[in-house]
Amino acid sequence: MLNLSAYHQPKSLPEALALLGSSGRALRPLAGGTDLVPALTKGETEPLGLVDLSRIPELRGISRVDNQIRIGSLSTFGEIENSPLLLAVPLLREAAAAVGSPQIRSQGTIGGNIANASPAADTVTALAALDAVARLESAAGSRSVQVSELLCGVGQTKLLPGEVIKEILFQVPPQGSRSGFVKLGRRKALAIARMNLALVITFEAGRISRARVALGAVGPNPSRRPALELVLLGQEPSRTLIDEFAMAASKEVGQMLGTRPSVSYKREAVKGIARDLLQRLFFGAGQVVG
Amino acid sequence: MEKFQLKMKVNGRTVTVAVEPGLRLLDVLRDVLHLTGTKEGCGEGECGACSVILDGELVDSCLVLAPQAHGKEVVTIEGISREGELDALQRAFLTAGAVQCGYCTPGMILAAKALLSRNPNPGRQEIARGISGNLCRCTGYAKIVKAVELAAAELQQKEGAAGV
Amino acid sequence: MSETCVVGKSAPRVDGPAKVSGKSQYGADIDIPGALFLKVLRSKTPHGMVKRIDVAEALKIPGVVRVFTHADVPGENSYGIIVKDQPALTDQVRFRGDALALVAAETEEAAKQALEVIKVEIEELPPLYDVWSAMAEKAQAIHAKGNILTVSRVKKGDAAAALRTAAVVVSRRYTTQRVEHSYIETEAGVAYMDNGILVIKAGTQNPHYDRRDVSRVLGLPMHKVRIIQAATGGGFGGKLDISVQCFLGLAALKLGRPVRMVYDRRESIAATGKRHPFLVEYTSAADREGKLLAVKAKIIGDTGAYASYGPATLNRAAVHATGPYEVPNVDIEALCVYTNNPFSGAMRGFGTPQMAFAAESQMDLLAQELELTPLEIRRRNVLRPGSLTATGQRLDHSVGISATLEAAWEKAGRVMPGLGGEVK
Amino acid sequence: MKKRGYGIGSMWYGIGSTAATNPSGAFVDFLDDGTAIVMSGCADIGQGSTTVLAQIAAETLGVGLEDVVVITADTGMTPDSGPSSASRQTYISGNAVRLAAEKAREQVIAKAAEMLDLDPGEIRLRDGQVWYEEEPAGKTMIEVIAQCRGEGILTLGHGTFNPATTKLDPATGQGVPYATYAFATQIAEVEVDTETGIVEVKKIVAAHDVGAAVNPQNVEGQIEGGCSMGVGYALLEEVVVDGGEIKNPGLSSYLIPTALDMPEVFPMIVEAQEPSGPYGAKGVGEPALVPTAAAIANAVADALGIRLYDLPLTPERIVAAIKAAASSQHE
Repeated sequence: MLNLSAYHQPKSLPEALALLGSSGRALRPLAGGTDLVPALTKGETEPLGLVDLSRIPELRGISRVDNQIRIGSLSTFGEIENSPLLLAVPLLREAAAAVGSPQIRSQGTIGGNIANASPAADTVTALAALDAVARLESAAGSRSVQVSELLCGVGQTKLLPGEVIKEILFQVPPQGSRSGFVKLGRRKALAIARMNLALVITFEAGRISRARVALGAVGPNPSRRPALELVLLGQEPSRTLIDEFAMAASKEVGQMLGTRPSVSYKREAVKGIARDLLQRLFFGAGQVVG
Repeated sequence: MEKFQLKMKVNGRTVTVAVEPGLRLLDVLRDVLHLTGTKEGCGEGECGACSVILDGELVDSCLVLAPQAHGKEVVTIEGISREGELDALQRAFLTAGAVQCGYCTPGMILAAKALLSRNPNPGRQEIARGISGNLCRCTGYAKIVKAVELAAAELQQKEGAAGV
Repeated sequence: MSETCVVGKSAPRVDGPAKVSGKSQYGADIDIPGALFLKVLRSKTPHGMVKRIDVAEALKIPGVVRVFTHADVPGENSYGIIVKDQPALTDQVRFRGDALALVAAETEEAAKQALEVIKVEIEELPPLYDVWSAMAEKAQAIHAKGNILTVSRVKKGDAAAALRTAAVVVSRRYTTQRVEHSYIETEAGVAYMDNGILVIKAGTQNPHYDRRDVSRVLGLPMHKVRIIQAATGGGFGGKLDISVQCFLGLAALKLGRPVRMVYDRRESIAATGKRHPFLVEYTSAADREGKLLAVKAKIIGDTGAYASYGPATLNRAAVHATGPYEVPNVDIEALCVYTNNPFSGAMRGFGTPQMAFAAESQMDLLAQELELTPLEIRRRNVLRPGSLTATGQRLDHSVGISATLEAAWEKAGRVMPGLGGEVK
Repeated sequence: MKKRGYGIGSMWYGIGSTAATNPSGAFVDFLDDGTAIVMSGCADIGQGSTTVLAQIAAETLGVGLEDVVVITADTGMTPDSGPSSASRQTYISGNAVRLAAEKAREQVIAKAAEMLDLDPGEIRLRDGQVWYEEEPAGKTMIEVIAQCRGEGILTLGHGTFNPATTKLDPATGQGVPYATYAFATQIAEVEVDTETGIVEVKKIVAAHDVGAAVNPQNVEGQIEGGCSMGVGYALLEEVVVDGGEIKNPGLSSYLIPTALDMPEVFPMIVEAQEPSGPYGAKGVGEPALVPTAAAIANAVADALGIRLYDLPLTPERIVAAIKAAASSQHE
């Protein structure tokens, strides 16, 4: 059993913010709990007080107004995976679907995924490619920060004491866009990403007019890779382009990982996942040789 | 610290218990309510042996703190059969030979139940995905997938008969 | 009436209904009112002599009833199915995971807290982590009789001569990894005294062996120990050894109160046996027609800190080293070696999956050299009625290897369209 | 690039402990109403031995499966049946149960022969009836057992079985380590991504000579389960030990296959009857796993034209092997 110093279950956001704001860092927000609960059980995190955010309606729900999508931070991966409002952003649905297991997807939340700041967070890679913004709330007020700006290291965020992620906002990619997400795991479920890749490509007159490329698990946090976006910009989809992109991704991963032991493998492996995803986005399927 | 007044519905019955808030739902089910059909295999959400259905969603009860279940409805393996009659999934697991050591079985059946409630006619790949959070070391999953197919077919047939 | 009525039918499992309804009682499910919780303090040091265990602070924790150490073991403080080399509670640590102290407490929390405050003084010895340093001449002996526990040999014909004259000789080195059984149920059980009889209910693969070693360690006559197998959530060899049984028995016997314990996953992995990692140097020889002439292999298995089923594993590996083939000249040597690693024991296959990896790779390599297909080289060598095995046993009946080869090939041809009639 | 390959793994496996006595005992109590209780020390850990022993007892006694209850693995009540290991319980404890049931049956047959004035050698028990020359002989088993009870005879039987083995010569290993062997061949189809190094096992055909299959569905279940453990052994699983310490002591770090990682497995039962086995049976528990990793390793070598000599075949090792082969070609 976990030894908790306090447990609160506020019914509204102001109530939660008041609790968190007055506690210093003694209270910690609890979202789905899929990471926090086992960490507490295993004694990896010091006993603390929890503010359970699950009863706060302001933190829930997925909506779309014009081209802007809003995802409440307590939305589960399962809700994201299955939301018809998110059909326009396959990369995010695919990223949510790639998380853990059905159990984790029905309990774990996108806000938790961000705040946990894992280098391998699947939805965060997709959010980076979407240039998503997180709206943060505290007793002192609210502010908006790019999701990728909010993260500053393994397990580290720029969230201030008493601040919670209220919602995530992003623009639906322009007409003519295709997007997708691919994950390299050690197995096909219940796996942490060893690498993940999210792409949004917009076509105009057969050429790529806009590209967003984000990589996860090759640095402290998932991030957009402008150098790889440049490889795609202005090009027509082709097998040659896939090869060029794969080589560029390999170089990028090599630079990002430097002398880390995983570099020799990941530099090669990124080519495979890049090919899989681009073939799917360009031509709709993979191919088998041999 | 103060105990948490936990009120929830378990297998259709309302229960109210004062618990330490640091208790997991799994501990409440097993140690307080003596519903030991829900198993612990890893304590970190990696094996699914503790799976229960919480407000219609499949969850690992080792990852849920007791207060998180407050006001919600929990279904465990003990709540699957009605008046001693085995449920279609339970019967299908027996017919298909989907049970060996049986330790993953309660969680598997609940995973399958959650899947069928959402998708009454799943394909093999969808079934495999639906039970992918539940580890089984004995069966290689083949007969479990088969059992879910059998149960789905039976439920579909009943549905059809009832519909006409 | 030669037709069978019940045998040969896919009867549903007799234990199925209880299992699908969650009613089967595994070790952790047994309700035993008033039971004390047991927890084990395990060594973080790999090798050394225990000088002192101070339990005074632990006993001050409310709810802690008793802390046992090696000094409290009433019988012979050693168990093991083949070699009695493993203490229930030890005064000499041989791996990171050895049991140093056993806490009995009114609550699991109190028992866990007690583990934090038990002070153990250990005089460290240099640890040996690989089989080579363990086998070195001047290596510190982990057990009294030295670090090479057993050597199994299978010799037939004249392998050296055959290797000199064979048309094709293939020699390779293989390694295999340490593997965890990963049964979904961790070790768990309860114990209580019933009218002078110690009753232990726990998951196990071998209750009658458990009785022998519990009786030995506790100094009880065998008829005063009753082991009842609780529903067991998988074993795969990992529940052949003693795990919770001696702890449960010791506490129930000494305290006269019912007790229970459950390993969490971390303890289950850290404290129980693994599949042996193998190192195999394997040489095979064949004539121009692809008939095997000789197999020579040296096998080294790391059994870690304790023998467990190590000698049986290496012995079986030696006996099965040729694979299911007729080989006239055989020279196999298999060594079972102690190290300060977590111990290895029985796991599904007892050394034969390791050897199958090596032997079957060798068959394909020979086929490649001889420009035969993998199917063909196997066809030419499989054991048949009348064949002699490596140990000189004549097989007279029920030799189905050829039938499985042909059946699998035929089926593969149908379900694997890409196979195209030939494995390259 | 994704490359496909196919590999064969064959195996043999001696049933029972190696060159060691490993006996099993059983008791059978044939009850007044024609039902029976079997007592066996055999621990069912999920492999289904209790069901198999019940089938063997029912077959031998000529009653239905529902008429048999098997009490297992309680040292206060059941005889020693040895460990549930070495794929031995169907063969060895199955034989012990068969022999015990035959003893109990003999008494019923002897009494029936006496009551009906027939040759006991020609009498069979089946479906609760006494049979003679393929016809019901006019007495039920219950009537015969009642007659036994009336005369103070309990219809009990005990059986023990120890496989016929010898010790092995310590210098040469020559001898008879096992009374019988199971055999198997598995064929694996894999697809290897040459860049990610990921091996996907697409299909496994698994043909197993188990002797007579007492319960075919159980045998298939063992084969399918063995294949999944074999997939894990070949590709995923490794207890990482550094400085004597296990670095991955949890199911989040020690990974076994999930339902999505399993290929389609085609189990095939080959029944080379074993004369010394209960109704011709041998065993299957361990053989199910033994050749899987070997077949997968051979399939990976077939796909890549490069062979790996170290298990598990991790993506890192595969990528490294491909790179090494490429650079040695360039030299």
